[in-house]
Amino acid sequence: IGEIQRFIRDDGTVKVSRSLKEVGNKIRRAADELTKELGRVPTVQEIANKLELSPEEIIHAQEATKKPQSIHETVFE
Amino acid sequence: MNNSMQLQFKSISENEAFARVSVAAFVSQIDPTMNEITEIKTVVSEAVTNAIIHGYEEDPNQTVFIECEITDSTLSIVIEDHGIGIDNVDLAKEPLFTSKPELERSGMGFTIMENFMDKVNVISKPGIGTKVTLIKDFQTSKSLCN
Amino acid sequence: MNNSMQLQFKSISENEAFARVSVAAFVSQIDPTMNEITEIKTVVSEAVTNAIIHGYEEDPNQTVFIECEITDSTLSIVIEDHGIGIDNVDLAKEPLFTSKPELERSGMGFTIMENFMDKVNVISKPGIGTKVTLIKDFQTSKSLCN
Ligand SMILES: Nc1ncnc2c1ncn2[C@@H]1O[C@H](COP(=O)(O)OP(=O)(O)O)[C@@H](O)[C@H]1O
Ligand SMILES: Nc1ncnc2c1ncn2[C@@H]1O[C@H](COP(=O)(O)OP(=O)(O)O)[C@@H](O)[C@H]1O
Ligand SMILES: [Mg+2]
Ligand SMILES: [Mg+2]
Repeated sequence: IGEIQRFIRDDGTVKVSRSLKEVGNKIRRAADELTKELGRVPTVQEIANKLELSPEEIIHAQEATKKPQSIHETVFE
Repeated sequence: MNNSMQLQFKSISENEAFARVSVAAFVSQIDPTMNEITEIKTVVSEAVTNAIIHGYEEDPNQTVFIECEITDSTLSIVIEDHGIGIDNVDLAKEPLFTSKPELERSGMGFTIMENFMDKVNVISKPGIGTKVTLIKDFQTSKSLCN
Repeated sequence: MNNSMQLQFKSISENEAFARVSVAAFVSQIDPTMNEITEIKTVVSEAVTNAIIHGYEEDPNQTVFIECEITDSTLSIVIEDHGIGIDNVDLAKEPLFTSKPELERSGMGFTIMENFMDKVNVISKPGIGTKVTLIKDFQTSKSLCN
């Protein structure tokens, strides 16, 4: 439950879609930092450790910012 | 809106986070608030942990079943195991009651479910298993907030 | 590590995101990189979209089935529909081949699956349905990276 509570944003009426997007942005920043630090693509677990969330929560939040709209976006961006 | 999904997985505690996020991802479709999604995750956590720890006594070869349905603005989540079952459901639901104090269980699982959901229904038979149905009307919760 | 889960849901396109998150959350247990997770999400998206759009021609009353298994470091994902099936699988797998150019499909779904996974197996019968099995060995991909 501690982990879940850390996941709650300040205001309870914030829509998940928006709130997850904020976490999603943190994930992107953490991923960039770790990539520089480690010299390679980080694992989901490494990002989870940095943000004190479970890997599963990382996946859920990441979805909000990175929705592959089209195949081209996913593959070629 | 009408939608449904079913999920089943091995009764290992690593799957609790997976189950919680899966249900949350499904429920995201009704555009809940962050509080609502946190509550859903919490109740799924509690019920799935109960199935794994109590129902199956951590036997990794058993299976936990989840069914989610959204009908208009009503969400129902069913968590089911074919485990040891509960002798006395009323007693089990009492705040602070736990049959496994040695595991530092808090005995608050059912209390949390009843707090966060509109309706909690537990059907259980010793030796057969346990079926927990959790219902929440998102229309109601929304109009109450405004 | 040994784990498995099964998932089924209505063939409506809203469920594609849910399926992708569920599978990715399950796969996160084998400690993938962020890139590997993105690839998994993409292939699940492609296969589920195919089942909904092609297999069921967007009939919302049909069901899509997913099965995931982790054995040691090997992941297998099966996506199945009981829809119209594919006449000529080899042709369907050709890059840029699509039977629905009017939907602005790119015809790259199978090609992407084959690119991101170690093995793609398609079994299909017209009028019966389609079963796509996707396999990836995470051990291999890790040792190749280092
Ligand atoms: N799925 C289940 N199978 C068997 N027994 C259960 C199940 N769920 C709950 N119980 C029983 O109900 C009791 C109370 O559950 P709960 O309120 O979650 O508290 P706790 O899990 O902390 O013990 C448990 O200690 C257990 O005896
Ligand atoms: N589950 C399915 N059921 C029926 N036909 C399918 C299925 N999946 C793929 N197909 C056929 O294979 C073709 C190629 O699929 P794909 O490579 O994903 O391209 P696209 O989806 O862009 O058409 C589709 O156009 C369709 O004719
Ligand atoms: Mg409990
Ligand atoms: Mg396709």
